[in-house]
Amino acid sequence: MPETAVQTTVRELTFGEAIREAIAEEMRRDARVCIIGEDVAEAGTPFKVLSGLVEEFGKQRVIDTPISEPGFTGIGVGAAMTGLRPVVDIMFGDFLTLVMDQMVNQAAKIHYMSGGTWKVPMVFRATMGATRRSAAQHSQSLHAWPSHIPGLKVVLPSTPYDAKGLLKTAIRDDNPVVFFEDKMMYRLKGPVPSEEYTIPFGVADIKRAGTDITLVATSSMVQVAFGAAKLLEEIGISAEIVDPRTMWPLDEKTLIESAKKTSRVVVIDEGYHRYGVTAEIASVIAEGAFYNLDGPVKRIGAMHVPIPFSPPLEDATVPSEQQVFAAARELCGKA
Amino acid sequence: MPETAVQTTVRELTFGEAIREAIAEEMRRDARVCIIGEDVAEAGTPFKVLSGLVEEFGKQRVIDTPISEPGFTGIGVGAAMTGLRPVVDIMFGDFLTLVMDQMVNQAAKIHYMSGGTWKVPMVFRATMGATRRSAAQHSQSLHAWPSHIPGLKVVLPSTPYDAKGLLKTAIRDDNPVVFFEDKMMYRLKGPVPSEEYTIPFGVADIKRAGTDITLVATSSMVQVAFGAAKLLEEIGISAEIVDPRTMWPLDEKTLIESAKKTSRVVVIDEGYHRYGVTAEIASVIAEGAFYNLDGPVKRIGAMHVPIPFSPPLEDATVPSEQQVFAAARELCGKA
Amino acid sequence: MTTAAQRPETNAALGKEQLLRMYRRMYSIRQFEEHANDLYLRALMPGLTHLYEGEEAVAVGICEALRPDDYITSTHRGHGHCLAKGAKPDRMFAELLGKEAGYCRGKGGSMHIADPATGNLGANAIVGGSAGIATGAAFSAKKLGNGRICVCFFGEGALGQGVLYEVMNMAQLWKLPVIYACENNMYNEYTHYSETTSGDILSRPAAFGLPAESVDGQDVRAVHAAASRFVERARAGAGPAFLLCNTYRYRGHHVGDINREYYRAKQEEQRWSSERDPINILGDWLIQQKLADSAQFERIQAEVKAEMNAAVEFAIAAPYPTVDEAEQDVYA
Amino acid sequence: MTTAAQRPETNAALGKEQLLRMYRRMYSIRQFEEHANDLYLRALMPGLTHLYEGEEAVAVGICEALRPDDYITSTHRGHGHCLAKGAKPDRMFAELLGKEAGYCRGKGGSMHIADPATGNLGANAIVGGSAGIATGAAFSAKKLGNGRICVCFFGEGALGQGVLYEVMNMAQLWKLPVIYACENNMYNEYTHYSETTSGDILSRPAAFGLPAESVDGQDVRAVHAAASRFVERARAGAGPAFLLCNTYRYRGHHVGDINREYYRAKQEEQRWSSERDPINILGDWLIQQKLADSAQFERIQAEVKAEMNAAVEFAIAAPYPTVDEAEQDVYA
Ligand SMILES: Cc1ncc(C[n+]2csc(CCOP(=O)(O)OP(=O)(O)O)c2C)c(N)n1
Ligand SMILES: Cc1ncc(C[n+]2csc(CCOP(=O)(O)OP(=O)(O)O)c2C)c(N)n1
Ligand SMILES: [Mg+2]
Ligand SMILES: [Mg+2]
Repeated sequence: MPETAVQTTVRELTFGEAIREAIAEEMRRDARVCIIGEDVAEAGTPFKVLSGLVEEFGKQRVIDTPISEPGFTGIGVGAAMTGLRPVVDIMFGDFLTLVMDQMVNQAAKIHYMSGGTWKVPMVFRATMGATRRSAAQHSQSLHAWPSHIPGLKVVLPSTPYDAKGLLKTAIRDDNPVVFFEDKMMYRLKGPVPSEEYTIPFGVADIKRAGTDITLVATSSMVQVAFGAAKLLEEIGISAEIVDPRTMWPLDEKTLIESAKKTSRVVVIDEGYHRYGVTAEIASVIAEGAFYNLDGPVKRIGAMHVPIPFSPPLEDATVPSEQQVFAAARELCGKA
Repeated sequence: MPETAVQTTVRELTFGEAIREAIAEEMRRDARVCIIGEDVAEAGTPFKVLSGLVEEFGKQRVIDTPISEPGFTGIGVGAAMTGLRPVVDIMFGDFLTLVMDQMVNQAAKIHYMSGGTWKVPMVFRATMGATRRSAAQHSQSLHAWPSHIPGLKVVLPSTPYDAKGLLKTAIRDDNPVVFFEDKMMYRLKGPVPSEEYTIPFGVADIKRAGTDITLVATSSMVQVAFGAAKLLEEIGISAEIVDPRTMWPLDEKTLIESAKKTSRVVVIDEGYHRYGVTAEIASVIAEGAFYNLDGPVKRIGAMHVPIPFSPPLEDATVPSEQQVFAAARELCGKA
Repeated sequence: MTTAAQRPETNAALGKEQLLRMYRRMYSIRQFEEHANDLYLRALMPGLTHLYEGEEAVAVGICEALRPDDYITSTHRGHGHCLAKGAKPDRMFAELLGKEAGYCRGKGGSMHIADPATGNLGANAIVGGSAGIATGAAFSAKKLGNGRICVCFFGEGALGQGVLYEVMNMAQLWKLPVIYACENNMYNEYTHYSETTSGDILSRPAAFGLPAESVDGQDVRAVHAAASRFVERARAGAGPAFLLCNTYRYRGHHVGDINREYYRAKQEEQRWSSERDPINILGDWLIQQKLADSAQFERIQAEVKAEMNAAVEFAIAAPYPTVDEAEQDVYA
Repeated sequence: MTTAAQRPETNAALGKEQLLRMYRRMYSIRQFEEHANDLYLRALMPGLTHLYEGEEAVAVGICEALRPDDYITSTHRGHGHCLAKGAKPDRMFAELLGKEAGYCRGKGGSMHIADPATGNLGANAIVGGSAGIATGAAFSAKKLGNGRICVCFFGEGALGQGVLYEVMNMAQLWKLPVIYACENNMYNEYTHYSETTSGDILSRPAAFGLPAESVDGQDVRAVHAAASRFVERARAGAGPAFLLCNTYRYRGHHVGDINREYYRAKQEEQRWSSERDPINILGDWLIQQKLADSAQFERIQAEVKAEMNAAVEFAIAAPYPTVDEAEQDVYA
């Protein structure tokens, strides 16, 4: 039974476990890697993603901070410049609002402003994603902001496999990297080989091959795209799912090639719709595949409202399979 | 000589004077309007835009603060909720990094989170714009960030006339409005009638009519577009210049109509190129005018690098007439 | 920093009626929170919520010193402040369940209840996030000369947020009528405050020139006395103050925080609830002073229970907002 | 908060050589700034710059107490810190003019000079913006056990930024080897600090548990003595400290701030420069102590002037970076 034999060699890990494993491996490999954030030690974060790390690496490397996002992020910047490689934990991505100065005016610019003399090798881990009934200040997906800033790299993994490989790359990168984890995916399971691997930045992944339409999707929207692809398949439309994986560097080539092949594109992301990352991705494709497109690039982001608490309202604000399905069907002229 | 008679009734004011006049008029009209910020009183801001206001309205309404952007912005939010209409001064737009929590998690969301019961009528005035030799932390144009946030309105005036009319509208608006002033335009002169007027949000202005190509330009880039239009005229290309004036609400209709008419579009903005406002504007046009476009929508933003100090480098990072001209010429097949 | 001995007991003359109202309010909060927990356990409440049980004397003691038109700002652990300032339990429960009848039409949920009618500027899910708002409300009150004051409630965890120091500085410079009420329940989520707080807490506001006192947060009369002095002072134009209320949360950081032994001992929890319960402390004192008897308490308890049961039923029966409401209230 | 009387004079034994080096350094800074102003007036310098004249004793007194591999962070008014830590004037001037030979290849300009070779983590144009970085450098030094310390220079205006209190709290909790050096030149741009600063400055760090002292910032020996004690203490693992240096900037907030009478009187400026000049104070003392004579000073001055003239000429003659360099150094 060779089939089951193959299955047993590939472990299944949750998204959260993959992240923990990536950090643990890098901390074992490199003594300079440390974790800074609120309730990261014994509590292992409210999401339990870091559970066990303080037991292995000690309080000297897994550092609980006061509730001082600007301050401890700034400490992370200084520590990164002077020999450590901090992984700074921003419990809810909504709190990025508090660290934009340290991230954008300091971390992102120091290498450039210093003429290339100082480096800032640090990772900002931040959560994103709605539908946790956490309301407007604990549910945002603000990755469009750092994506706009030269000097930062921005990562949005969509599977446990990608999360682990990309996070290891992030920790080894000599630049500030902002790493977004959809908190609703922490329990999502997927294959993660036990062998060491990393995933390079700037390489989009074709999560599903198809011929009729390209669904560009980020983070948890890849799952939504899979759902839509199934529905599309039922009506004879073959959807290709492309996950850019890093917002910056952006793998324009793969996006444009897929668009040229299918001639139709829907871009799906959980950030607010307006001036979100779908706009950049759609523009890049609309320009790069201009002469091959059969219809306009459609964008689906979160409804452009603060995220409401009430479940029926909140659910309505997040892109859904049905929405993607309808947009794709219409683009394919089957509406 | 009726022509000169007409000319004398229209005053010329600088961009800075127009802003001061807007605020002064609103402060006279409405005792609830006050100014909060660093060095806004006797100093009248480092750009002297507010000179004279403390003399007229007193220190009770023109309030010098400590260097505490998060704190005084938060005070502005609370004051706006409870009966005042503060105009909060963010000396350099780069310092928006420090107030994103107050602006985005508080001001923008309070009306919504409270189910429509509390209102936050306040204006954030922030500068933008490079080429002042102020380097990476004093030159950014970060308007893409608030434009991404539901609950905020975002204004980028390009002329003294627009600055005055839009700022008066901003002060009268019951929502938080972020108002960006290009500091390199403060001395730009233009006609400003002495009669009272306001300009509604969400209405783009066709700054120059044309037939062959649409140049969508914001803030100081309108001047750049005018320069390019002149160069284009010399080679027989008639450029229409459309200034959206407000990033949100965005006048999609006028943008799309112009694009349909000319069938070619270049979007120019001084924010960083990637994930900037040009992406949203280009996507909206590429979708809305899809079947009328002769070529892809071209975007020109600031070079995607932290803004360098050295003059030849800094100048190279900002969109130029020549760049716009070249892009437009190519789109028109005259390259 | 004055000590208790130096202070005149300004509420010595607290009437029996007011004392019983405070008792009722504390008991209402306790009952409200029990129901909230129950709604969570019964999977009727979306998401999580942060309970105020054990801390009732702080909200009640302070809000009893306020006028109805005075302002408060609140926190993620805000039900107590909200009720103490006069909000109705039915609309609060409706909000917790995300219903249209809630204070925020279901859009805010537990962490964002706001109510202009009772001067409640809103709970806030950003730790320290309301410090600016509270100071701004005091700024308005001063400019408009309407005699209002504002109380900014926050947990000791918010001492970590720099914005607090920024606004205390301005409040003192401008003599704004704002009282910073720090609820020290000893834990920032799952971390003891001693691991996150250097130096002496009261020295911090004092460094900015604010009068600062600490008070037994389990003794509602003591809280009320201290708050009343600061409220009077602020209303008289003498500026801001800082009140440190030492207290304890009986339950987890939120309703889902059940296994807490990795960060605090069961005995500690038991000691507080058995020896330092604010409702019992007031009740015992009232009996001792012969201002009330247990029958009176039982009557109050029965009334509150009936009110809370009805409120919960109202909320459960209430409809959700319709989906089109998601796009309403974005702009005024 | 100890007072001067209690302190041992740890630098009583300051050698003549070191004293003369401090004299030379202060004079170098003065000359550097004169040239910077001149370059501005001659329209050879792009943009504006913030001059350190009058404050020289602060940077020199503190940096003389540091090891070459210790760190500093600096401000928009950073030339003095930079020179005091050992940077070369020629590359500094080149940076001020935006030339390729500058410390930042022209990309940073006056407000962003940084130099790993001298431990200079960089000037910072965000007021308070380097407080985190400095504390982080101390965090590294402690974790890596390399014995380094970090000095965070900032103006009294940065006392308005909350992040400063956040990092002082952590520095004290974690006993980090960082010294917060507050340069109180009495003005936040065009506003007197008394309008922006409530309470007592030294009480602020003290509230977080940091030892805090104030010192005459015009007396380089006093600055050096106080700094040395804090440096020793930090290096010994006892944690952070706060040094308040009272000083004055002779010129405008920046080179373009010429008409200053609306915010400060000419007499005040004259009093400081005539009575409280740090170079004269040290010079007079050296002569009085018979450790130097005016011929020695003249020689030093002539040497410094020659060095500065050459440095300016170097910078003027140096080429600009080529335009393609704009896209370099964005990522490491
Ligand atoms: C800015 C910010 N950082 C982190 C959090 C996550 N968080 C929610 S409550 C909390 C602890 C708050 O502790 P404290 O202020 O003492 O209030 P308590 O919960 O004890 O009432 C934390 C860290 C948050 N909501 N906001
Ligand atoms: C966050 C921030 N706010 C405002 C400014 C504008 N600004 C530059 S210097 C300055 C005054 C700084 O005063 P102080 O800290 O006392 O330093 P000094 O200039 O007196 O040396 C201000 C307000 C800034 N650079 N950064
Ligand atoms: Mg607490
Ligand atoms: Mg100063």
